[in-house]
Amino acid sequence: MAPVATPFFFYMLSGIMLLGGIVVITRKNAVHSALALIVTLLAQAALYLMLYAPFVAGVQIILYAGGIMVLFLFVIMLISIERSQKERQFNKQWLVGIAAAAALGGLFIAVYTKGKSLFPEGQLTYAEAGNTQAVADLLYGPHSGMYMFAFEIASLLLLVAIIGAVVMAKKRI
Amino acid sequence: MVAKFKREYGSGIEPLTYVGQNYMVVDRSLIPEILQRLRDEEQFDYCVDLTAVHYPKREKQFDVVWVLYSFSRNERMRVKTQIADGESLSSSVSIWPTTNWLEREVFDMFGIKFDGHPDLKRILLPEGWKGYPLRKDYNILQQDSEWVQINLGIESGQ
Amino acid sequence: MQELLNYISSYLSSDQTPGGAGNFLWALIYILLVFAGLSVAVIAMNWLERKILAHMQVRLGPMRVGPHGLLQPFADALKLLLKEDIMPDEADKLIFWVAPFIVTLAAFTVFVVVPFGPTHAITDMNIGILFMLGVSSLSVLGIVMAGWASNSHYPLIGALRSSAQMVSYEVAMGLAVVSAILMTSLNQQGTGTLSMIGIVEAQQAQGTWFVFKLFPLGLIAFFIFAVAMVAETNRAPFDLPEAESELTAGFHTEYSGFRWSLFFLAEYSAMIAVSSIAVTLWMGGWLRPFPNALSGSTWNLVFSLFPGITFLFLAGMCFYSTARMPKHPYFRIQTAGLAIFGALLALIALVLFIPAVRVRIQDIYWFCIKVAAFMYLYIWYRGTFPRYRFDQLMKVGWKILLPMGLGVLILTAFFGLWSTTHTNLWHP
Amino acid sequence: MTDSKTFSPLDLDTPEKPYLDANELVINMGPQHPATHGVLRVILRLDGEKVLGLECVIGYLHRGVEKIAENRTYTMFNPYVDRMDYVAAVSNGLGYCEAVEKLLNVEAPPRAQYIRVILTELNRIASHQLWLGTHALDIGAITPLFYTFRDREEILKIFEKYCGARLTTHAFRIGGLQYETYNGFEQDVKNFISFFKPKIDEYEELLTTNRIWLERTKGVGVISGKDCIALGVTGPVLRASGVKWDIRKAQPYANYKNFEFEIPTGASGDTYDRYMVRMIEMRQSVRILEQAVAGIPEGPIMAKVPKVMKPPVGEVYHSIEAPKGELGYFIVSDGSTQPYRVRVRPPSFVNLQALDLMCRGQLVADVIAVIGTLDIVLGEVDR
Repeated sequence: MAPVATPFFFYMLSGIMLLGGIVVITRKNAVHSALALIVTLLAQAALYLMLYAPFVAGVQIILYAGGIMVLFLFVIMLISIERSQKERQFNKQWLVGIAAAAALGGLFIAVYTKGKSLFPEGQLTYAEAGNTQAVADLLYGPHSGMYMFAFEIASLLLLVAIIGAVVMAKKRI
Repeated sequence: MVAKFKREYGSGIEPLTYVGQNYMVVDRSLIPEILQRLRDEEQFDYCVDLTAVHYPKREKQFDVVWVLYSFSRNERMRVKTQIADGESLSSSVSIWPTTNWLEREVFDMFGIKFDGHPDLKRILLPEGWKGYPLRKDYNILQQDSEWVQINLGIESGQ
Repeated sequence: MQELLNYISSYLSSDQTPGGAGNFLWALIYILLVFAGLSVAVIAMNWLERKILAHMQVRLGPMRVGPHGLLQPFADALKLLLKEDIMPDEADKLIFWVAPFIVTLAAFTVFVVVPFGPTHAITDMNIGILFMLGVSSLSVLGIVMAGWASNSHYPLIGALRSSAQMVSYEVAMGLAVVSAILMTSLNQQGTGTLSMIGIVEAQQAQGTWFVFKLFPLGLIAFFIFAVAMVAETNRAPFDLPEAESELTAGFHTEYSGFRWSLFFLAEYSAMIAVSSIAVTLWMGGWLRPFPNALSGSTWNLVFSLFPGITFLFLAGMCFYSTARMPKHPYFRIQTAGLAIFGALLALIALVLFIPAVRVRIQDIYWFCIKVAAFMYLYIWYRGTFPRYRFDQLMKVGWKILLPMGLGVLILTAFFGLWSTTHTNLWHP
Repeated sequence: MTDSKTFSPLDLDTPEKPYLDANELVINMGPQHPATHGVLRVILRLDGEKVLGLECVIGYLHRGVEKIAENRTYTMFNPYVDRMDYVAAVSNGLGYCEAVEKLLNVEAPPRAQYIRVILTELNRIASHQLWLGTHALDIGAITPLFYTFRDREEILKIFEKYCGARLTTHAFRIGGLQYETYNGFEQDVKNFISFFKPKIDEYEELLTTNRIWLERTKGVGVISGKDCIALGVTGPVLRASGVKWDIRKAQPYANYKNFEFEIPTGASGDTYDRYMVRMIEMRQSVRILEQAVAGIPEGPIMAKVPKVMKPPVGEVYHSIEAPKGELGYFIVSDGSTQPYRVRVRPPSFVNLQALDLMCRGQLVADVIAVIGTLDIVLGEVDR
């Protein structure tokens, strides 16, 4: 499909993302924060779509917005909101936080000003039709399936985490 | 059985029969022991009912009645005692757990207190209601109009 | 005028979906058509559910508004729209307000990729099935938000149940879907597809619905999906999030009027959506029965007459009921209404017999018939089954469906590979 | 909850402490709740979905029946008893009439006895049908409700033809019956018997072997026979726990000793056993009906009772096997026309006490199942 009004959508989605991110860290109510985070994640998925990566976008929605955030909400809902609202929003590490933010900001500015020399400008190849296949090929394909082992190891790691959670949460096994 | 109790307790116990139904009038002080023995020794393991009757003209105003049943003997027995207004009885919840609510109901309706009841409060009427409806001096149309006004917002009290 | 007709017919005969062609006008028309059709389907489903359930339970169901209660859904909709919209004082206003819209949006958005025919889809995405699963998984957010924002115990428990239930069953559902997708790659090239249209075309190319593929593996996968989809849509016997005898109404206890009707709308369109997935993945989507075995122009003609015959049958039912209406002046308007409704159906049937129309409409018809069969199953379940308890529900999800799904997936991969490399496995 | 320490009727384990410091959820189930069968309020203390304890708040339907009795004559009070357990009004009437008859020292003539048994057993079936429908509805099966109501209608039609009322029948009078049976009464009962026999199979077909039904009811709300006796629980609940006790057999009243029937018992005392016991009880009631309708003798229907009843001074306790358990009347007479005191021993009230014990450690959904299986009628609990 030919791109339509790309700059407009890019800025709109970026704006939504930024706004969502700010809401996430400023809301006192944890449920509101989580919902703002979901909005951010959805906008991010839309950005992936704009990058012609529909598979990543779909996975983003399923895993983050549909799966992980639901579990987040699940946990947050059980916490007494009244109590958490009374707690102080900013803790004593705000100096470190400002430093980190400044460093990141500096990095962004540097990339923005000198980006052209740092990253060679390349032509974007539209892989819309074969995006899913391309991802699969890269991960498991016969020609460049170099990430297979890493992928499997990562899933093993997740399994360890799950078992650990079960062990910690259950009294008797 | 009744004869045995009569022998042991003498005047504190009086076995009677009316239309083929046995009951005994027991002195208030003997009640806990008699009830306990009825369950343990005579297998009256099922307390059918517990209730009271109000005789306002008597000195000891209340009859408290236990209706007991024994599964092994297939026999019913009523135990009756008389207490005055303001006196209390010892609770039989530890003997028959079923008397928990029954004692609460007797308290609710007659104002008879049971010592050692785990949670003696009104059961059918709301908390804070004044008066004990099944006493004879409580008129059938009477009600705690103050409670009704406060809690239900009905001015006339009806 | 002629140009316009030419344009329309040339578009319809092209083999692209509006989204795929990047045609905004057609995309818009299709969106409107799909959503209008969906609304009608929800209304019809509402009436049918009450009628069918009633007849299963030896009663009549709605009989007052319109003949045989035909106008009951409209009366209900009107009532719900005019009803006072109550918001609890302690509720989280914004979230309470947004939640039903999220549920409804998620349920409706799914239909963007549902293929009613090879060209009758709003768009054909490369990741169609993934998109469907992703978007339908968003509806749980709305339910959780609704339950939490009501600031009340029953909705909260309903929301907790709902989120746990939907997340659990998505796993089993996903495994079943993956095994169906795996089946699309059982061809000479060995490449599969996630596109909804591609999946149906793969079934046509392989000459079998995936329910019957690698028997009984396809059937088991379909069964897993069929159970999981009932749980996903919170319907009996998995209707714990809104179990009325336990939680009054679960997550939408505090909702009323318009907002409640949105939940209702979302529930029914979600039912239709998951049924569409099931039909697309396993039941051959828009394909008519035996497209390969009974091909040829005669068979094509016979099968293309089905839509018209169905509507004629419905019209006949209407006329029969009209004849059986009580002959009393009080029922005069109702009798006339029923007759008019029957005539309308007969008219539609006649239109469906026009050759040009019946060829175009056939795909949609078969798709809808298959989905309707699933809808009937939903109603049947509700009339028959008691409700599961929460721990039993989890047990079914995690201890039965999930291992089964994994097993089916592995076996499908194994036998699929075998059958493509040793093509003469079944005919040695 | 008003008090976090709910009393424990038996020496129960203290409620299990939640492992994580999660908030205990206190839920008010009722008085307006679809599954509390009227106006029962249950305060549930939950850990997630697990019930740590519960407390019943009752009395919303309290009308002071016992007080009314003291202000009415013996005859005038008779219709009031129908309003207690309104789904088994005939049984209530039978118990009251027989208790007063005992005080008066009269006995209803045999023909009246037979008709009383027929109507009471019909009423037992109707009560069990209502229980089955609502209980299944609570567990989520909608359809049995409509089946049972369809068939209950046939019983109510017989009641209506006999005495003009369907629910609160006031069918019996002290000393016998007011009305002779209408023409075709026996035939109607016989028709009902042949109509109803396959219907029980129909109910059982829907539920007895249904997997979900089994999972929902087996092992749920278990109560042992010992606990039942200690808590005074009677009726089908007691029998399902393995205690073979039915007042109709143990201390026969009316003329139940003339009829052959079995007392069904269960083994494990769970919800499924209680379900089965009631299903078999319906079949046994049909059996009694068959014998009773075949043997109705001719004769008077009213014993000789004075117009103005003045029972001698004394007191009597009489109990019958109502559909829900032991329904007892304790009547004290002071020799006047009005009873000095009428105490009703309601089975539902006493059975309801066992709810706490039966629900501990179960899930919320089980509370619903247990309330349904106790078969309480709030009109009788609160009186």
